[in-house]
Amino acid sequence: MKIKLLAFGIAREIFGASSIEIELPGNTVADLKFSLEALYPKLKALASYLVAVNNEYAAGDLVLDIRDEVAIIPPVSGG
Amino acid sequence: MKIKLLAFGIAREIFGASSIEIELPGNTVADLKFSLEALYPKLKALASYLVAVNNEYAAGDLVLDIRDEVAIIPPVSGG
Amino acid sequence: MNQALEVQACIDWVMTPESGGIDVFIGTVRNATKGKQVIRLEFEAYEPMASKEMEKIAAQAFEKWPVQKLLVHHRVGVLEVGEIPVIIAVSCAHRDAAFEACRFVIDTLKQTVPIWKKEVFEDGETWVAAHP
Amino acid sequence: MNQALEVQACIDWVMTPESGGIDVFIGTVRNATKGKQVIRLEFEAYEPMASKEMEKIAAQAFEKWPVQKLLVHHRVGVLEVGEIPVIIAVSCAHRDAAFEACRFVIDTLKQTVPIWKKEVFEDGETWVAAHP
Repeated sequence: MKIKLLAFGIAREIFGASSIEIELPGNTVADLKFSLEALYPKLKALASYLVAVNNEYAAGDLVLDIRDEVAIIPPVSGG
Repeated sequence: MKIKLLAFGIAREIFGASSIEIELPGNTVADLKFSLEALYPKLKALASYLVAVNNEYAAGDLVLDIRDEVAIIPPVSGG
Repeated sequence: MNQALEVQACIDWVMTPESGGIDVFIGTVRNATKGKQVIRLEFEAYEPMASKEMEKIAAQAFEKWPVQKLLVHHRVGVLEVGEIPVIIAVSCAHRDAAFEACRFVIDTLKQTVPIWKKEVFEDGETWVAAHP
Repeated sequence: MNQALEVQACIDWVMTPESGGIDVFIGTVRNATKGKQVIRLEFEAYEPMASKEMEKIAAQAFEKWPVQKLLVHHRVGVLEVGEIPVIIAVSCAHRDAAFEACRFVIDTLKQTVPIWKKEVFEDGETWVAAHP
């Protein structure tokens, strides 16, 4: 499946864009992270990063739908 | 010795004045409290009260001087 | 101690380029105490000693935490519901120290500073904390 | 999230006749981090999710403490030294709850709300907390 991703902060800089499309072999959040890390190895150097689906933090086993709003959330640092 | 006292809050109301003079048989803060409580038994109904001498809280054994600024401090309730 | 307290001015005063966090405590006159309607509060202070005690508390806060600037103001006189009897503002490089120092100042002020508060009700008045 | 934060307006907004204590936390842009001079900060947010996360934190504070009103504002964009990226104001009947709820909100905001801060130095820039 093809998923559109929003990216912020250092993830946006790693991707070189605030939004990218990625083709996934599987359909879970864990599959997405696996594919992303293969394409963008710099993600693995981050302290951590999370995936948000429809404005909620998502666990690895969440199944993605093509209509979901998916975002990559590098370590937050507000305040 | 004769001591002039400043009084605040409920102590002022108990004395009926913001400043009174009192004749002491002794010369310590404890002597002052003993004499005051005899004259103004309502002081004993307070949760507590302290004596300040020259703007500092004073212990019972402090010896008073006629030139000291002495004040009766009922339970504080600022804030 | 007779002038209204301007919150913004207090914050401007404590802010420094080295500050990362400012904690501000604002005491306000509440319309009720223990379920009873309060009409107004009347504050009285032994002013020279109150100033001295507030300076001591500030000095202790500077000793205990890396405080940059600290302000504490307390009013006297008649205050209506919604008015501000006390304001404390503390600036620090980091927020934990600001929160802790600010709370220490108000907690200690309420224990040691010679200021007295009379609650005035429809049907009477009470010196707060006077009796057990 | 683009407008400057007016401290006085925030305090006026949380104050109620039932309030006895208001705690306000003001984050300010510090001129240095780990001894290195900071020129400015750049904040970026995933705005719809950030709003949602801030609402969740507020809801948790209302559950945990008897909060009367609570306000949390966070800015995005470029902020210079001395500007205010974040302000939290909490009103309660009693001060302990106000302090605790306010500290909970800023502590949790820093852990969960999707907002990112870039520190800009003379000789480079860093996304705060990005790397171990």
